[in-house]
Amino acid sequence: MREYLLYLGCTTPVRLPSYEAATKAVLSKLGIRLLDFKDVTCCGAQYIESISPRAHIGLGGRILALAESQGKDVLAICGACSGSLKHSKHILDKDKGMRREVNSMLREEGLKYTGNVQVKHLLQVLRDDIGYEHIRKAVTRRYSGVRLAAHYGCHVTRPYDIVKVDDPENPRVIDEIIECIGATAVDYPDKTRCCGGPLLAMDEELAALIGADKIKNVRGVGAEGIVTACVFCDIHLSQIQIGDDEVPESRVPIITLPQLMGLAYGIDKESLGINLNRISPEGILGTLQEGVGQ
Amino acid sequence: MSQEEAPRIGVFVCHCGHNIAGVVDVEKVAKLASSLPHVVYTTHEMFMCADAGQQLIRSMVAEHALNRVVIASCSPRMHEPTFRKAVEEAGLNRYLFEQVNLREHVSWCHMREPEAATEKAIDLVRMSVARAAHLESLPIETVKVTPMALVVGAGITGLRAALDIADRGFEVLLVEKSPQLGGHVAKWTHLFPTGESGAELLAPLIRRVKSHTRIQIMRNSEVVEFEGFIGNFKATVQDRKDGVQREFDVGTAIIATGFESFKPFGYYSYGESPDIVTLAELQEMPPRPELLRPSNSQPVNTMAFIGCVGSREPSKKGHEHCSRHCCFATAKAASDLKDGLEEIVMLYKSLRTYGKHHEDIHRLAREKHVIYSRFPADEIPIVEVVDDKIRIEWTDILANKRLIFQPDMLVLASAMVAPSDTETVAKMFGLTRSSDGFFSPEHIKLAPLTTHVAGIMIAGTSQAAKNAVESSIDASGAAAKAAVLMARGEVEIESTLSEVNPELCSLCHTCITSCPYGAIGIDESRDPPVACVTKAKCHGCGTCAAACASGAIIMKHSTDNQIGAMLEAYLCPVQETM
Amino acid sequence: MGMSTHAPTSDFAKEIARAPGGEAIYKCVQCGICTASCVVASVSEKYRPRELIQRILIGMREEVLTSVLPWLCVTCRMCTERCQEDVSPADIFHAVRYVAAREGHIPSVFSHAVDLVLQDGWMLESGYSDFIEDERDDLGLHTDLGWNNQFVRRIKEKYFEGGLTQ
Amino acid sequence: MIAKPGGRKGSISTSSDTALVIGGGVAGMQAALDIADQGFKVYLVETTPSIGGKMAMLDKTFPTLDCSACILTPRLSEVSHHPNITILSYSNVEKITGRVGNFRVRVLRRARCVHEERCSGCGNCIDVCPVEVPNEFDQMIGFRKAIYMPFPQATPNVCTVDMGSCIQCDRCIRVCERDAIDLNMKDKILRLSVGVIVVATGYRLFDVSAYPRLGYGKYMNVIHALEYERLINAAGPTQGHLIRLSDAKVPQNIGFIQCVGARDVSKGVPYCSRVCCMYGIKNAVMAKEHNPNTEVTIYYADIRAFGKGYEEFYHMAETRFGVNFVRGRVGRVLENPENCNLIVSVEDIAHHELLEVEHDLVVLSPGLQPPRSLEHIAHQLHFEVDDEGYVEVQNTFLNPVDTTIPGVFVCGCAEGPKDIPDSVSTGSAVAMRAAIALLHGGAK
Repeated sequence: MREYLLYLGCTTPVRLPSYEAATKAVLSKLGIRLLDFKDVTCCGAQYIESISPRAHIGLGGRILALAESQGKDVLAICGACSGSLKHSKHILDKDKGMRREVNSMLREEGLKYTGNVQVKHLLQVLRDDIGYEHIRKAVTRRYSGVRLAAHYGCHVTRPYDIVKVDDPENPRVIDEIIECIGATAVDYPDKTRCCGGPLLAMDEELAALIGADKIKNVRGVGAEGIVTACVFCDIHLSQIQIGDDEVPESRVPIITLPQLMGLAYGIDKESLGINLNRISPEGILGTLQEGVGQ
Repeated sequence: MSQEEAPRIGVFVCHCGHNIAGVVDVEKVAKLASSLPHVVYTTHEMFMCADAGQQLIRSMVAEHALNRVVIASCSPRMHEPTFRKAVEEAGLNRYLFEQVNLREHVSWCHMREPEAATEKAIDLVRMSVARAAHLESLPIETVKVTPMALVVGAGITGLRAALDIADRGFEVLLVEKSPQLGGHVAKWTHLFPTGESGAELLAPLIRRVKSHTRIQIMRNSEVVEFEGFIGNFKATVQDRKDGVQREFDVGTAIIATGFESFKPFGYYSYGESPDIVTLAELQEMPPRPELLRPSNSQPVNTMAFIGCVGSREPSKKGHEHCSRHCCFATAKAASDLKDGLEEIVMLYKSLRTYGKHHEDIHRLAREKHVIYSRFPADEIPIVEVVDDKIRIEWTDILANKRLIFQPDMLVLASAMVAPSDTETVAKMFGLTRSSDGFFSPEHIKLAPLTTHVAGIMIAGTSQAAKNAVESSIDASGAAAKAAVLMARGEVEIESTLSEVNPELCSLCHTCITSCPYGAIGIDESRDPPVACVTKAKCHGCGTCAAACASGAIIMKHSTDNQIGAMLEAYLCPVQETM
Repeated sequence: MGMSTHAPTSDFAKEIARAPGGEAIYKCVQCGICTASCVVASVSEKYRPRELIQRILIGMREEVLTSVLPWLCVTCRMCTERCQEDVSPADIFHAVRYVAAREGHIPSVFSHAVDLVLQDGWMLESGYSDFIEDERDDLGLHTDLGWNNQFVRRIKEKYFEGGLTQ
Repeated sequence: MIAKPGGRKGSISTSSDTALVIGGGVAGMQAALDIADQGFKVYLVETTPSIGGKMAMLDKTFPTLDCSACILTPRLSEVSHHPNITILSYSNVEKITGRVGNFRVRVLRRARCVHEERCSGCGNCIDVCPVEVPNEFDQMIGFRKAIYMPFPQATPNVCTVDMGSCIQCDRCIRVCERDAIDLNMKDKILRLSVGVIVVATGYRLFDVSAYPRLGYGKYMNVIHALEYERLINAAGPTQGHLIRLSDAKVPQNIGFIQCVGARDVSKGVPYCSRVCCMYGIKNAVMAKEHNPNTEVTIYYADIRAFGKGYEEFYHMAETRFGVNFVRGRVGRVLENPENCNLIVSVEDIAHHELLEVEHDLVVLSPGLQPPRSLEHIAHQLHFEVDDEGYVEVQNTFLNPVDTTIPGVFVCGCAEGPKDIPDSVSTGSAVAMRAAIALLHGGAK
């Protein structure tokens, strides 16, 4: 049974625990064992990264070295974290000086980064370790006729040369999985564009405009929900729809990929934290066909 | 066939795809043509010039015993040779073929009025059919080609061309105005793409040209007279020092007179400071470990380039064209010099590093932190010289910012223009010039190296602004064109010449003075003497025939009755022509 | 914009080129594909990545370092993927942020977030309420997140000379 | 011009008086003519059914807007009627051994299932053929029969059977009066011995589907330049009517996108393709010619109008024809599902604006790349190619058309992107170098 250390990052466990729960539930169903990854720090994405690139690599380096010490690869479900850890690994693998610098800091903890560890994002594990075929076969309740839009998350797919997840201009993994479990994946304008989340702290107004634009595009093609694979995107795309001027029924439900899959695998709503979703995905759930497997 | 035999005319109307048929009702034209006198066959075809069309001509001539062929298609400039060949293959004399231009003269210029266009097409066809009835076979004239080529100009183009022709086994006369060989390229002391100097680069070529037994080099010399016709030109070359003139018989000529680097007085304070130089002047500055300011011989620390100086200026004659080589040359100069300099700013209007490896050099310049700054075409930089300091102010549209730079030295990438004596050369060789001032080729796409004067080729920067590599390619190409003529040994010339009828000539000298080619002389052998035409010199322009008061001159293939028939057919369509 | 004049220099571009992420700045040929692909530019008139890069290239150091613009990039890297000269504006702006930070030009949200990480080892210590603990409990998730807050001390003294709060 | 070619001498007899020209495009044709006119024999090998190359597919040519077929056709018949030139069309060079003065070449003559010497190109067989398949010559927009002639002026003017789509109904055989069709014809191997070789393999267009962001292949109204050429060509699939493929509407607002697969380091095509700017402008002008009220915009990074008369043409396009030029590369193309129009995002750099422009047709201007076949030939002849796959020359300045192998010369786009006049010049230039090599066995 394939094992991964699950790197949660700062935001998921606090702001979107349902994503964490659903991931664990679904992956164990599909034969992937996730181990708690404790004693780690923030990966340094965005903030530390901007102010001290070396500090960023330092943080990432320790997380990776810690994983090495446990002889396991790392699974990150947050787009920013997966991108950041992959970036740190990329630098450490090509820049010997930086590696020496980091290892000197790790020495007293008895840790050492040698490059002998992989960082995967959820989408890679689903496609490469499990495979579409298995994902399809495991289905016990198929969705039918529901039109869903995939949102990948910029840091999940770009820069391709470093993250190596999917075609950055035309990503398919989420769409394929949506189809595997019976729903209909719909394309929409500027699909690969950012949700605006990373700008939230710097300029809430712009962040909202960007998010609203994405919601508009998704609504434009008549999608009944947005499927995410990044905590920031999920939170932001939900958040911007919650507001006085917004009519609840015109809101597009945002649901994480593992939640969507979990339901198709007969996992109960509670364990998937469906009730915690800011915008109720009942409309999507309604299309589940009881007892129809593959 | 005898001229008495009754004319049997075939009329072929061409659609030229959509080009003619899109405007002119070709079917109607063909139908009407069939009702014209002597016409025994008419048709309309998609492409008469295509093999299928030519095949059709051959088979219809045979099938209907046609002895005249009228093709209503495009301009004779385009396809006369094609169709003449076709009728000859059909067994007719090429002068029994008549072409009507329904494209340039009708469909293209009357696109928006199809009815009127069709009417005009019908008139033109009717006229040509009438003329065709009067066409006569003419003998085919050929002339020998003297196996020696004149190459004018010994820059990289002239040298390359001379060497190729000589290696191909023909004699070459290489005439160079200046004392040394190598032209502009030889003067480039540094900044040369391959790193070496122009002189070093050309050395092997010059060595071979000098040592070649078939190449006769005349330096300090220029062609002062050039007359004759393809295969049989006479060139008079004069030594610029002692003024001694020599005559040479040559079969063909390649004009490689090159370009002149524009001296941009009136642009960007050129001439107001010795530290403002053109790119050419920079390239000719003596090579030194470090670049020194012309004004005070102090080392140059900061430098600016300005592009498109005297180039790409709409409606400024001789300066409208892009000078092609400058963008790459400045990028090369900047990347070469940057190592020794603090700052180089490249002011450009647009960037044309189009050629093989050009982008490498462009990228290299940027990698060395040469600053590229784009200025608006309609708001060029202001350059002032205030107490010996150069001050440039301009708007960088990329940063949307007003910039000021005070470089130790300013280099102006000035235009490649046609040399000042180009008009004289053009007149002497009978060449035409394009709006860029350089010589115009026979066809801008498919015949870039030949000219409208058979036997005379143009190559390198005498044809247009271009770089040394492209010039060198042209050189071999033009050499091939010359070699083809000399290898053949003889070529055909037009038989559409004027002829004097001695019985009617009163030797009034009108024709002699009116002939632009000096082709008419006096035949003293007769009594009384009469005017006579030197066939090879006659271009068949018809001026003499028109001028002759006593109607003593016949312009073959444009005889009075041929033209009269056309007018008659136009003015009185109903009436049968005799 | 106001047309105050500027004297072009490549010093700033060289400085950025030496900072991590800025290496490729000289490759930019100003084609504008980054701006055309930029989601932030699509909602903000003032944000023009291409223009910002040219301003770096002509050496407008002060203006760029004190500007908020470099901090607006969401690092979505659409520009990185599309640039035909292999330039990554996102990484160039990271380099700019780094240089700006060294001189104390840091937007408060950034310095605040960094302070939190350097102090707690992660960002949301304060946000991790009992209420959320219960939520995790209901989901069958462990409530002790077990963050390490020791290593950041070393990071802090090595890279942040005792913190950012200027 | 007052002179006409005179009676040609027979071929000069030297150790080897024969040249092989690989590729029958405008450059290869020029090389063949200028070699043959000097009295040498020439084999002109072309892989497609007809010589003429890409130029035969073009509608008009810049900067004079000459109709491409009109100026090319005389060359086609000149080549086909030349006593010293043997056209081997529908054939491939398989193997080359030997050295200058004595190359041995194995040519595969693919079975065209029509006897060239018997076929008169009357086309009766084409009329009766029941099979219709997309026409490569029309960039798959139009259709051709299973027995076909790619274009009216095809040279040699004979039909070719595409056995891949032929259903062997024998209708063509029955209708052919000259008994020229033989569906059982087999490929033949031809062994040639030649003194020199001219590589004129031309170019292939960059595959624009490598840019998902530009929507080619996804949106019907995003087409590439060569498809556009066929659409505006009188002999093309729409008889020269410029229409949208989605709904046959006449486009009122067209956008041309430059540098697609050129000057793109990340796509492995770092260099400028030299011709795209000019053919882009020409295509824009043609749109205006077809319908003066059309809005036409060109999106570019730099306009590279460097050739003779090009800058003047560029200026005319802007001032007289009213073509809009926007400096800025396009970020992405989106489709408006309601009307299948396309929305282009671009920064108008000169005016400091970010634009979203709606067009009803978008034409991509692809860059040029060496054809795959060149790799094989380079391998056979052992000459060097650059990192992009184009032929390297011996000395850029002194021998710009000589490859690194004696007796092997290169012209046209095989050496790098070139426009027509530059290709023609190189064609004549190789003819000169080849003739010398034939005389001296490559000594010079």
